[in-house]
Amino acid sequence: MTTPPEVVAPPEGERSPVIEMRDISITFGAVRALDRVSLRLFPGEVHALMGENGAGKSTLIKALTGVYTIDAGEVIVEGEPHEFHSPAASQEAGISTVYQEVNLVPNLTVAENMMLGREPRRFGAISVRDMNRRARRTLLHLGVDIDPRSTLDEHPIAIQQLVAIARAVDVEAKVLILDEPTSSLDADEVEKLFTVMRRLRDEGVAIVFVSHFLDQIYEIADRMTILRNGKLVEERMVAQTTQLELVRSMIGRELETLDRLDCEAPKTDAETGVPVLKAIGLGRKNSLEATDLELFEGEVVGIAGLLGSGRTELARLLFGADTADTGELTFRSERRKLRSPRHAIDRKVAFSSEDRKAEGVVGDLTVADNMLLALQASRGWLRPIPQAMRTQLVDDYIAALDIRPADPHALMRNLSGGNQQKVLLARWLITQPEILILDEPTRGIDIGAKAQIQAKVAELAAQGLSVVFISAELEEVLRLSDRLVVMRDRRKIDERVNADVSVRDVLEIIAGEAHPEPQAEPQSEGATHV
Amino acid sequence: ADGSASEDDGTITMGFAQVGAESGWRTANTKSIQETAEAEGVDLKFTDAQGKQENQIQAIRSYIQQKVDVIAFSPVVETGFDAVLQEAKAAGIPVILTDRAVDVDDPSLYETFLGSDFVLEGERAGDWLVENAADSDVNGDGTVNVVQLEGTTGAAPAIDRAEGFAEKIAADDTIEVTASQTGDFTRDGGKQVMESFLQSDDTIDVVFAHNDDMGLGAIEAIEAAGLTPGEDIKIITIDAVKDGMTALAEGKINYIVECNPLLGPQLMDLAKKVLAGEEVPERVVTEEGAFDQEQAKAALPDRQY
Amino acid sequence: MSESSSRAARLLRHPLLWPVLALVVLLLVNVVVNPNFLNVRMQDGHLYGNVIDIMRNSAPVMLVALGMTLVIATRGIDLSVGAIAAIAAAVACTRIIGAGDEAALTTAVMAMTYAVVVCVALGAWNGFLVSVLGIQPIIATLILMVAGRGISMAITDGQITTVNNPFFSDLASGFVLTLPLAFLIAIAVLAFTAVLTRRTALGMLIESVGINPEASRLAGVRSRTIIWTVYAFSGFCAGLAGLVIAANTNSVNANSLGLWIELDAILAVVIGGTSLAGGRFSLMGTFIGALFIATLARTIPNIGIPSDLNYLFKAVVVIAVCLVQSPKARASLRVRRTGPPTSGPAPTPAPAPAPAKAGISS
Amino acid sequence: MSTATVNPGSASTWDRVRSFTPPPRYYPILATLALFIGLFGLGGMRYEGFSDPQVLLSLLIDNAFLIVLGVGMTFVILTGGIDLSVGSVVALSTMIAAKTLQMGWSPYASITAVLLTGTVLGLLMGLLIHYFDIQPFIATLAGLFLARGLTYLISVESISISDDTFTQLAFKTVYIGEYYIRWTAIIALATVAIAAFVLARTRFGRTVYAIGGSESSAMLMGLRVAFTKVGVYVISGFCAALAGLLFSLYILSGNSLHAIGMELDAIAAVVIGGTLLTGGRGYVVGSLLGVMVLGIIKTLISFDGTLSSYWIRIITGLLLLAFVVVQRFATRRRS
Ligand SMILES: Nc1ncnc2c1ncn2[C@@H]1O[C@H](COP(=O)(O)OP(=O)(O)OP(=O)(O)O)[C@@H](O)[C@H]1O
Ligand SMILES: Nc1ncnc2c1ncn2[C@@H]1O[C@H](COP(=O)(O)OP(=O)(O)OP(=O)(O)O)[C@@H](O)[C@H]1O
Ligand SMILES: [Mg+2]
Ligand SMILES: [Mg+2]
Repeated sequence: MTTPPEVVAPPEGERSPVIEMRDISITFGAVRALDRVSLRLFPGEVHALMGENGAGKSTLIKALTGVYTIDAGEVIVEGEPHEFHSPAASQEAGISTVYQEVNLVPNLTVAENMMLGREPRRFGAISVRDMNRRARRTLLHLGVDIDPRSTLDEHPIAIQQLVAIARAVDVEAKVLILDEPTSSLDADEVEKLFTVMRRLRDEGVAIVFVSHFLDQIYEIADRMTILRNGKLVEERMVAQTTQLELVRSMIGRELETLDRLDCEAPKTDAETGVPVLKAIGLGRKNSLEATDLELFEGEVVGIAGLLGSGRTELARLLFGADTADTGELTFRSERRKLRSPRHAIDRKVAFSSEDRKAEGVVGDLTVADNMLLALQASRGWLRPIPQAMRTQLVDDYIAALDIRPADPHALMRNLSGGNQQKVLLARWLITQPEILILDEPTRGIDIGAKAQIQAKVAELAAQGLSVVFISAELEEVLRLSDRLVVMRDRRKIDERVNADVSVRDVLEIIAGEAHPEPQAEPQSEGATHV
Repeated sequence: ADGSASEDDGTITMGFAQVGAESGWRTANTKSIQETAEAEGVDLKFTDAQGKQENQIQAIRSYIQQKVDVIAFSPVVETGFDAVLQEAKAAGIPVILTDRAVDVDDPSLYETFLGSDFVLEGERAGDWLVENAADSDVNGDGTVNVVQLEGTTGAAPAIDRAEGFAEKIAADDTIEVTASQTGDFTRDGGKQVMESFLQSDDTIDVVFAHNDDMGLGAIEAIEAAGLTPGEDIKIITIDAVKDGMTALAEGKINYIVECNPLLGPQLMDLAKKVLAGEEVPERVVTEEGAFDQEQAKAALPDRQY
Repeated sequence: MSESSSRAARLLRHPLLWPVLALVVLLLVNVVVNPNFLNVRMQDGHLYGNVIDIMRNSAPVMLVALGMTLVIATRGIDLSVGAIAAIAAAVACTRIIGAGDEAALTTAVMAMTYAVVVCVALGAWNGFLVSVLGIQPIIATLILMVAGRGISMAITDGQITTVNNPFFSDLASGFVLTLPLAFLIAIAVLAFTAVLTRRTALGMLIESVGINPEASRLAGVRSRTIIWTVYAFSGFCAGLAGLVIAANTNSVNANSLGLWIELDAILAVVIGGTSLAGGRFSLMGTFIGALFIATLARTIPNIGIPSDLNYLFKAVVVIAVCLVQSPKARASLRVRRTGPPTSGPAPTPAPAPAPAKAGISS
Repeated sequence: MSTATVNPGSASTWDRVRSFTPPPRYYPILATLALFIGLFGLGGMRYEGFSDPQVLLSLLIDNAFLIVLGVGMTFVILTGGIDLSVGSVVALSTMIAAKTLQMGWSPYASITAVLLTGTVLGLLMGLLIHYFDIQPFIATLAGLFLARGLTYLISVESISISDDTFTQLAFKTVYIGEYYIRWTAIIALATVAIAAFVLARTRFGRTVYAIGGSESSAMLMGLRVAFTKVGVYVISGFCAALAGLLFSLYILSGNSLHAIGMELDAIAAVVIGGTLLTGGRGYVVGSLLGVMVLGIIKTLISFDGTLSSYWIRIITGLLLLAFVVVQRFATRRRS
């Protein structure tokens, strides 16, 4: 974990920065999101922007690219003071950006999403053939093998994220900004993204990279700027910073809870008890082949698999978010067909979706309303939650999950991505479920909070909560789960008690199944070409 | 226009494109035509244009396609029927206009026009007021202050009635229209506008409403203001539908100019004449009268609509 | 000192500030033209004056707009309210006429109850089309908008039906505690709606469904029931409005009763600050909006706008109100007044992009 | 599509035709088309003279203006907006044409004046909507009042058009065998074709869809949101003016009461044609079909001719209901 790859010394002194942001401040109402923050970007470097959730990373990026108007401070582009007034203007100046939430249009095709605004034309008309061909080529570079003519919303969030990246790297840019591009990607995709990033860096592109995965930072970044609470902490060379120093800079104190989980993961005897949830032959046309699953009280079942392996689909079927075509579900001893999420919620099942923007956040409501939504929905509209109880619950969870700003009346859409994720987690914990299905719950969550959430899950499991845990980060799945389900090509291929399974084992299980089927995921085949 | 089809099987097929069903007057008109057609064995094809000229033109065009013997319609507006009338002429189908005229360059495009003269109606209302000017100056200030409740802005009856009325009252310079506002031919509209007039002006002597409904609305507003309609404020309206006649007989309205909707018999008569190849006059004015309170009491029992 | 300035700042940011201001300005225009405009006197034991008329005349639009507010909050729209109002009036009037004792209190009550029940059913029908069949609201309610007129004409046989029932008439022309009964009914429905949505969780759930339907579904919100309820409620409100309109003239004209009232109601909702894209709604705003529209209707004859200029006047007023309400328009005005922004206070950031997909507008 | 390659020899054209399934995004349009044909067949069985191809051509002639309105409205609705002003702009256009011709302007000057007015009105509304953040419904409602008000300002009474160029254009028919069509219909179809091309094959068109999908994303993707959003209202204004010209050719007069509520017909046609009011999905060809469906419902009723005023409304509503419900079920299977 602490093996920083050798990095070329920064080209400081020799070359001047392509972009320099000096003493930038931005205020939203009473919130000072950025307070005299500076950033220097040199050509041919990967520059990591580090900080906790809500530190101001995304805001800094949006300030640079003209989404927000800067209150004070100046931006210097290639030696000249210059401020962008719209994303279009920054794009024209050679800044290509992937913003944090997938900002594509769901109703158009993948190819169109990639090429919008710069479609290849023939005789003045867009050439759909050329467009699709070019999109496909770019996608294949990233290891994504999908039909560019399919509409974007047919694809899971991870693919959408890759499409957004493909759109950004397809242009000739001087600066490439990637705000948490890897939050829902698997190791393979990340590796492919890094290959592309390295190539671009070598060509002289300046890259801004945001990620909460420290390993990724150490693998790819040369220099970094660390923010805390909207203020600049320092700028450092990655190679000269240990992880401990970095974390301390980011959160302002030592981090204790990081590696303490495996030791106290509770064990349950799955063999004797009655499962709280049992699925037999659960399946759905075109998305999941018949799958069996058992979940016991107090148990954490991790689901491992690569992108598109069907983990999300399984979770959705367990929750009734989609209706299953085949199979049956048994809750304790009650057999039940789930026709809508309500049925599952009535059986004390909770589900946090991987797509928080489309399926979680209710942006124009307050943090408090968002937190209490599921509980209120299950109580029915005639029984509002009493005021005292509201305040109590909301304040408790804001404190427990360290949500910032700690203001129950803040609008949800104004929260940073990671804090939104915490609110959504709180939404479900408040309902006191017996079964908790978490699909990528730590997506976009900073390192401190991730440990907090993992600890919380472990703690709840110890109290008897059953958890289904899905994450693109295999280590995390392994660390938390008592039992491991491995999926591939939309079906379950293996199941292990997680006492002695390692990441390598899981990868072998997945690879071992990889008969040379024509449909095999291209990602898993090209995994070694770095 | 030889009416060959009618000779084949003996029955006449008539396509009738009505304006709509926007008022009690209009439904009475429709009813009269439908009932007469049935009584006289005319096969009536009926459509209701819902107040839209384009619907009416489409209906007429479909009558041409269905090869009816004669087409009759009450134009939504006076202009713009040239093209479709030429198609009808080319197809040899005679056209009769009812209720409202059309404004075409070539008078041979239609056989005859049966209906009221809106300007004349306004003139009659004006005449009565001039004759009764002395009586109508209710508050005795030497001027007769009239407020006018107009019909739908831009509608032919509203324009013509206002014009006829204005022309006649010009003869007497004690009569003055002090306020005029559209009430859209509805009771609710008439009431709301009248309420406002009453609030801002307490010298109103006379209300002239372009139809009975607005007059009836005005009555409600006047009563709500604590005044007695027909005495404290005189009311003149046009149409003479049953509710209006009742109010007239009760003394709440002072004078109503009739606008007769019962065009059915005259229309069927004209249609038969046209198909038989007889000469018909270019303009047939419907027989209509006007009522004061005494005449209304006499006429009310026979009023059907 | 600082406390009073912060209170002023809070007032300046209050969402109802601009609608109220627009209403006040409109009233002022009337007073300038007619100094007696705001005068109110006692007559026959009740208050009488322009203001009282405005209250009474605002009742139908207010009622319809209250229902419309909730529908709009769920990202819907209800075009059928005018037709439903006409049906309510037609049902009530024909029932009153058909009853044994046309002038009795029970006749009026029975007829009105019957009419309102029919309207709730019609609203529920709209809700069924929208929530169960998933038809787009505008087209689902367009069906009843077209057919409903026909139904109400069929009920009255196309005739203007006049009724003589003093109790029915009181619905629009009666006074309680010197105030118009119709207005008090609208206020009562407003209060009822406010309690229904804000004292229960209904309001929050409606907003949640309107802002992000999919997230709400996954959170277990019964959006189907909510949408159904909201349309039924809109039918209820439209029915009441129809009764008030009919009572106002003691008659029903199936063809013109409530014609285009949906546009007025939507305008009232929007002037009140509720976005047509769904989500957060303001009942008080709708209340002000409806008063504004009734005042506007009174302004036209009061200041003597000729009939053929009515529309131009309305256009100017609507544009002015919208501009006053638009923060962007105000900001650009301010910039022009105070010169270039460099010297002034820190400019506000560009609005953050809405997280969810923008609906009709954002 | 990916099937049927086991035996290349037998994979005849017929097989490919048989196994062809259109992409789901075309389902609403195909359903509309199928239902339209169904309605036409129903009329043909019930009413004599209905199955005449001329009935179809007459539908095009009688609805030419509505088709053009629908085209403009499609652009606006695809961005997630709405334009309520189009009916009034049609009335204003007929009035400007009639008045200017009456004043002795050349027909070309008159046509230019009409198109310019509509375009400028559209531009104004677009600017209000985009730069002042006024909801489209309200901005265009103000536009509705404004255009109608201007119409009254020009003249309260209706004015006939007797200009030679106009009348010739209005009456000129093109014969296809024994059937005829008028120039207005051809202009309308040409508008549809141009609009379909613009939407499918230009950056402007694709941006329209992108804005409808997510305006904030489109903005972050650096697309020309302002230009496009204002642009669709300009297009709608232009189309409304063009529709107004077609309407004045249709009725050869200017009148302040024309086209009241026509915006609802246009919106209904667009939505029936499968376009989502929330934006981002739909095609102009669908709107053309939507207009034809509304038209054929009217034609069915006038061929029947036995319905009273209120049954006409009820039956229209019922047919509309049957149509949207069937269409809904036909397209539902995809999800
Ligand atoms: N439009 C807004 N209105 C008000 N506050 C905002 C707005 N946008 C961001 N903020 C606040 O600014 C702060 C910085 O947010 P930002 O999104 O930049 O964080 P971040 O560093 O990207 O965090 P994360 O890792 O969770 O994405 C947060 O406290 C957030 O609540
Ligand atoms: N709405 C959809 N329409 C068509 N295919 C879909 C749809 N949703 C998912 N799929 C496909 O189903 C497969 C399983 O997707 P799923 O989202 O369950 O994968 P996952 O294992 O959860 O991966 P991820 O890590 O991306 O969430 C993927 O190949 C995806 O392309
Ligand atoms: Mg962020
Ligand atoms: Mg997933």
